[in-house]
Amino acid sequence: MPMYLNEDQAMLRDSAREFLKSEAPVSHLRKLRDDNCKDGFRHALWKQFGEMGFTGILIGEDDGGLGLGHVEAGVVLEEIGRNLSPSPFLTTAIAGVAALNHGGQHLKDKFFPGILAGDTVLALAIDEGAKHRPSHITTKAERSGNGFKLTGNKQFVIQGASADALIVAARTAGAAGETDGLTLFAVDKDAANMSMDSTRLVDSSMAAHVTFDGVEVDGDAVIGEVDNGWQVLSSLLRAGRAGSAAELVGVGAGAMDMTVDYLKQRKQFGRLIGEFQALQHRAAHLYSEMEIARAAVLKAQQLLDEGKDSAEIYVSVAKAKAGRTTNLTVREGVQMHGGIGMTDEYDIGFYMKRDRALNEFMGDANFHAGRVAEIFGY
Amino acid sequence: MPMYLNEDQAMLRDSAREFLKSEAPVSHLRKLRDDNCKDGFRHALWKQFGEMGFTGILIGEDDGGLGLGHVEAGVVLEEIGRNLSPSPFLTTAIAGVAALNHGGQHLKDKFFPGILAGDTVLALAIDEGAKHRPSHITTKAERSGNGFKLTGNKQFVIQGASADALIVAARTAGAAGETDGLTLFAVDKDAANMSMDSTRLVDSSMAAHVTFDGVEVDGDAVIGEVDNGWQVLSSLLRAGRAGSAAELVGVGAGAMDMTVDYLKQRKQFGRLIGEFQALQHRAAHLYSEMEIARAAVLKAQQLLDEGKDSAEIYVSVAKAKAGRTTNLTVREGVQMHGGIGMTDEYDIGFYMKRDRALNEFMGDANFHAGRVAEIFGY
Amino acid sequence: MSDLDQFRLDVREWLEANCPAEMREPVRGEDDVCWSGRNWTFKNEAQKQWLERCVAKGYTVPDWPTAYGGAGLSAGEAKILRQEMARINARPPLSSFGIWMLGPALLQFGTEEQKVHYLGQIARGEIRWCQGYSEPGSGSDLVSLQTFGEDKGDHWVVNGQKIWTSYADKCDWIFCLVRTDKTNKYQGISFLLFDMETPGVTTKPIKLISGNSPFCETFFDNVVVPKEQIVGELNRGWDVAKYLLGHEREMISGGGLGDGAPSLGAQMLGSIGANGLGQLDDGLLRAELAQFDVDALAFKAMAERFTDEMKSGKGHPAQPNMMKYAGTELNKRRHELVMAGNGSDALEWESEASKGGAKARNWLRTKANSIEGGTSEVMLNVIAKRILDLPGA
Amino acid sequence: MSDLDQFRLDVREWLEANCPAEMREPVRGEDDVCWSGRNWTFKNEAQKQWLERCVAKGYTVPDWPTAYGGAGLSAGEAKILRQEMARINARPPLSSFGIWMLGPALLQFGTEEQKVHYLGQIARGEIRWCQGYSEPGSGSDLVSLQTFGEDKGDHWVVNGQKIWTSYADKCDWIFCLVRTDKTNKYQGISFLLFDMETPGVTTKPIKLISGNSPFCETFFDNVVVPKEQIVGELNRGWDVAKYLLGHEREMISGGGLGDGAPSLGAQMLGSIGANGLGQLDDGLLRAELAQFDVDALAFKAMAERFTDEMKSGKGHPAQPNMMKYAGTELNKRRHELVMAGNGSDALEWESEASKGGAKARNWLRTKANSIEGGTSEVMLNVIAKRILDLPGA
Repeated sequence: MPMYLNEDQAMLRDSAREFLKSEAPVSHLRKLRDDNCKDGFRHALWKQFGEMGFTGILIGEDDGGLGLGHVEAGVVLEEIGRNLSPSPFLTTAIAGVAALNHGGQHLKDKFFPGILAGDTVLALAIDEGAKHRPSHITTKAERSGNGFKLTGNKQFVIQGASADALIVAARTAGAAGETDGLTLFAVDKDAANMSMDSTRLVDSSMAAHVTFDGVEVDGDAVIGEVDNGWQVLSSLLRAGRAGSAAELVGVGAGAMDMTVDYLKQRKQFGRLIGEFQALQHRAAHLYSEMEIARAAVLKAQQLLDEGKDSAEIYVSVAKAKAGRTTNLTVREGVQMHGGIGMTDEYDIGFYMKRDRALNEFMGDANFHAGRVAEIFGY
Repeated sequence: MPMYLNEDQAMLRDSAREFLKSEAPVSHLRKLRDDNCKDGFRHALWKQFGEMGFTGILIGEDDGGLGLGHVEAGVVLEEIGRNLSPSPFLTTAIAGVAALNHGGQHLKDKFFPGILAGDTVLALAIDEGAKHRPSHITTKAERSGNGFKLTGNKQFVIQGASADALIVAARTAGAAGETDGLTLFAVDKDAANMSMDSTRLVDSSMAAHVTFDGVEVDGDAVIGEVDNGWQVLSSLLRAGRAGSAAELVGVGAGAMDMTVDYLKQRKQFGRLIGEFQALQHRAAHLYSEMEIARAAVLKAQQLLDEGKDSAEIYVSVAKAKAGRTTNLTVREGVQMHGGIGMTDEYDIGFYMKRDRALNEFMGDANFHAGRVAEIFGY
Repeated sequence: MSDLDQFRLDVREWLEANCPAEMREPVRGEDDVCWSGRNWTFKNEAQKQWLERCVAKGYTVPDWPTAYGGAGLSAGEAKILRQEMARINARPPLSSFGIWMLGPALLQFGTEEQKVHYLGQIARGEIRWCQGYSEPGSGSDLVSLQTFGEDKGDHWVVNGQKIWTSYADKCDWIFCLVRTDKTNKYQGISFLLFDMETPGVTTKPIKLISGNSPFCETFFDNVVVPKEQIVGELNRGWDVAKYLLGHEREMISGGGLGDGAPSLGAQMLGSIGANGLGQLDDGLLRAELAQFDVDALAFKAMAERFTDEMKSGKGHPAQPNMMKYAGTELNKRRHELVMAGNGSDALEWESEASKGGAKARNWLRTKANSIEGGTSEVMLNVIAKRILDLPGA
Repeated sequence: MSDLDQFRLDVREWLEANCPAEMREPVRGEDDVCWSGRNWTFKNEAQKQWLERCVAKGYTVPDWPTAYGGAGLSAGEAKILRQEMARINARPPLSSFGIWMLGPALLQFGTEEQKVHYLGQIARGEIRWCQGYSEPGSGSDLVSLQTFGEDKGDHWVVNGQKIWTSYADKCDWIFCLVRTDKTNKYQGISFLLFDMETPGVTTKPIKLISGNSPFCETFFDNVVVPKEQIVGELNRGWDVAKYLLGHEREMISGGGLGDGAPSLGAQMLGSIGANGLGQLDDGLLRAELAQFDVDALAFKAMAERFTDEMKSGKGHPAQPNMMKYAGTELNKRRHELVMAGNGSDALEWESEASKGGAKARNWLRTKANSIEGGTSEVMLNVIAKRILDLPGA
């Protein structure tokens, strides 16, 4: 596969770019925040995602989807990042679907039509501490009748309070730190004994702390095999990490475009500030890093789509590189904007906030660089 | 103690600066290298160090020395760094004397007169692997008659082949990794069953691999107490690390001065390259880092002289900060010089080489930053 | 026993007797700072008591002359006072732009009458000052400012707009750069003082990315300023401004010193946990924290050196620019690490657990450190020009 | 099976049959590189055989037309050949400034006669080329060069001096920028080719900080160059030079890819050892290595993307400058880490154990990467101007 978008992918990019720029630019996010929107996204926009076909990218053609891959998912996510468009796309249509693709047909039949229509929203209940440590899951799922009873706490469950179902990682065997003994469940929002405490995050998204206090689910809720959930979770994480890396590249690209534009407009000392060589060199360095990050992300997506083992390491490379690069870009963006960049009125701060949350999502740059070292055996 | 040199210290700096600039500037090192000098330093210069009184800085007044402290040692070492003057000063008069100050009067009487006169040279046999790991010593010292028998290998023994005696850390009890059970010895150069393989290093200094194949020493050779050598070794290391940090600051200062001068002379595109803002900002950043490194080094020295516990952590802060800063400075120095900086004919490369060796000496910046984390308990 | 040793004992005793227990807690946020002034409400009795006792002793401005409300301490004594206050974690009794900025400028450029009047008010915490420097078109290029004071004989009539005026909506008086000669860029600016309640002065808070509004836009519409309210000579306000900026930079640089805890890394053990070797269970974050702790401790040594050198007249006069650059960049890095170390907990923006998003808001606030009071880029320009003497800088 | 799949099988089979075992070892140093040329001595029979077989097949320059000694491969085929050679670690049969730099320039600007003549020689490894660009006063500011060719009707007489001429003392011919019009800075330079054995050409090796001398000073004293040995038009050599610099930058950027081993960190387990958790027993170095491995793998993906985009005409024409910048800075970092990871062993300069100081000398050599072929600063200038379109850049 050549390392650039083919014609179909380029068309998809163009249509996603046009759609999001028109329907969900940064002003959309700003309004949603100022309205104190309790979902953190607009259901109407999600419906439009369905109409555009985006929600079916990872759903197989047999199930009514487009049967496309992670490259295509990334194409849409980069545009989402560029516009900071809030939606359940990454959690539902990418990570959630990647998990459900391991599930039985009954689960696909239950969720895919709603996702394709832009109705259904899924949330991911994976994290239990302040930092992402997916193998350290302690939430228990004990056998109970025909099903299981879940007990434990989750946090950083993005859009949890707005979701129709949660994908929950729980331990049916083993101990924290082990990858064996995990099982993934699709838990309906109205399950008894499940409570949520929803709170706004720095990037204006909503995230929930979820308490499972003996939540009963039946056997049909299991995604994949009991005790073998690490495989399902790994698919979910690979998709979510590659996807969030792509979104990060979009966030960085959007911030860089704003900043480079500003350098061409703002005057100080009688000159455009973009004429100052120190700023030119820093902007050129950012360009270089962003190009490399984009290449790393595309490589990870291609390897995922090709089903290569090396996808594992490249997904971490992509998340680490995109995370570090976009973080640098938004910091430089605010600094180069000077005082105006510090004001809420101006958009660059939204990019900084989104970067922070996306960097944390599914493991930050340090987590993934550490993973690269582990995979390489040092 | 205020954080600047007092009048006496400033006078010492001025005289060290004048002396070294005149007697041992970079051309002195270059000639020594081109002559393929087998010592890596000139004995005649060492003699002059004695005449200047430098060699007695850490030797008590009762023993004929100046009874000064680490601040004064650092004053001389910064000038040594600035001129890249090769000498046994750091190993002999600073680290070696710091160890011998723990020894009995017989050891002081044996070595101090020669050191004061600029005759005696000591070398440190501390490292056993490619990286500095002082607690991992495995060289054995077994009881044998009235004394001990030493067996093991050392490397990176600077000026080992030119030394009158080696200060050797060996294990009389315990296992690698433990700080208890070490003992320090002063071993004469002509001890039987000791062999040396001397080799030139990148910075034109000479270092030896030393093999102890059952080297017999008598009880008088023990510095301090048997099994309690960690205390002696710690003094030696604190002195050597603070001293090498001071020398690093001098290396960085010398490299920066050369570079800033070059920025004011070299023309490209019809302008002095020092007019280019990107280079200005990088030079200003270097200045800032160098100032901070110098402050950290002075703080460490003052705390050592005051006998404060916090000296331990500040010595590591100083070595880490000076190491990282001077490394950045020499890299920027070569880059800003462009092609001419790559030529052997020009001096800036000597600074880069010296930085490399000094950074490695007694623990590099990573080692010492890691030590800071350990001392803080994380 | 030397005089200084005796002084240390006296200070220690005085502090023990006079510094209330509540004032020996670290400053945890904006809320704990005592700014005082006409409209001030003390947070508690201890805050009031501590200020009053220090005012009586001259300890709000210990190295100012006693005639102006200070304690007249020597550099050595002042350092001992700082050390002893730090030893018991005593909070500053009074935080004030008057102390950090206007005061030093008045000491240098003010008339004797101005010193007695204004410095006394500052020392006693009676007047809270704000600073009118930046304008919308004049950020880093401060000297291009447009606010104009028309000469009306015994007063000026000032019209124009300032921006980034810290707490202008809460302050009593402003020290303000005003153009008084349109024909001369540098030598056409005067340094004026006036009451924020003067008719024609209005303020509008600016909402920042942190969600807070520590700065305002400030508008002047025919504001009358009597001629005696000028500091320094007519049209030579830029000299005063530059001098004052040095002190502002010195003050802002202190941010890099953090909250007084010696190790940021050790603070993360709680949120991150330790691995089997007792090290922070995130090897790469641990490495970043260790590098940070090295840099922070080194900067702390530099701050001590800087103070000692400045107080004894040894420092390079442009050194505050270096301190401002290094200190603010360090502080930004500190808060990036605080965010990383606290993971998704620190992303919360409104929850009770996060104290209303305190970590995230503080983190965002620090991004202004390297902009306000002269950007990092301007600091580097100044170092290149004034310290390194690079051409054309 | 697609044509490309078939091609892959054919290539694989051919390589299996034709690439000698000795040529399937990684290139460990300068010594293993085959430069060929008039004065070349093959290191061993395998090196000679491998070159001859590739020449016969057109595989020294696989994507050049067969008429000029290439194999005429499409972009897709050429990529497959590269992949298959990488799969078996096959060494490049021929390394050559002719292939990387002069060749592409001739393909673009040469006459048909020049192409057949010079490209054929390059493809067959008959002539080893060096490059005469920089002069003592013209480093980054290349266009200020002074070497002058005086017009003598059917030839020029060239006088002047070049510097940083790679292996000039070992090369057969030079492609050289010569001023042919002193009145026009940019449009007064011509791109000339001439034999290094022409009377008046002398070279003097420059000793570098690594102790090696890969570069020379080259002097021209009344060197006669026939008029037909110009590439492109008279006085328009700068166009050729710029085009060629793009290819040079592309080539140098490849250094960042290292020796083909996927992880630098894993290579350090031997020298550093592991702790109780199986991690490198130097947590901070491990962190630096992990960050490096991330950056190196990301750059590897970028290099693949760059090649694919360039071959299909999609890349930004100034992209080679970005690659050169990023690749050389990465390579410098790699060698800093190699030095750190090997501690005092790597400091040795002459010992047998250190292979004559190979690590230290390689490390020092890399410092030139970000200077030769356009400094990192020039690369950043070009990106700012041509890609970001920043003003006045």
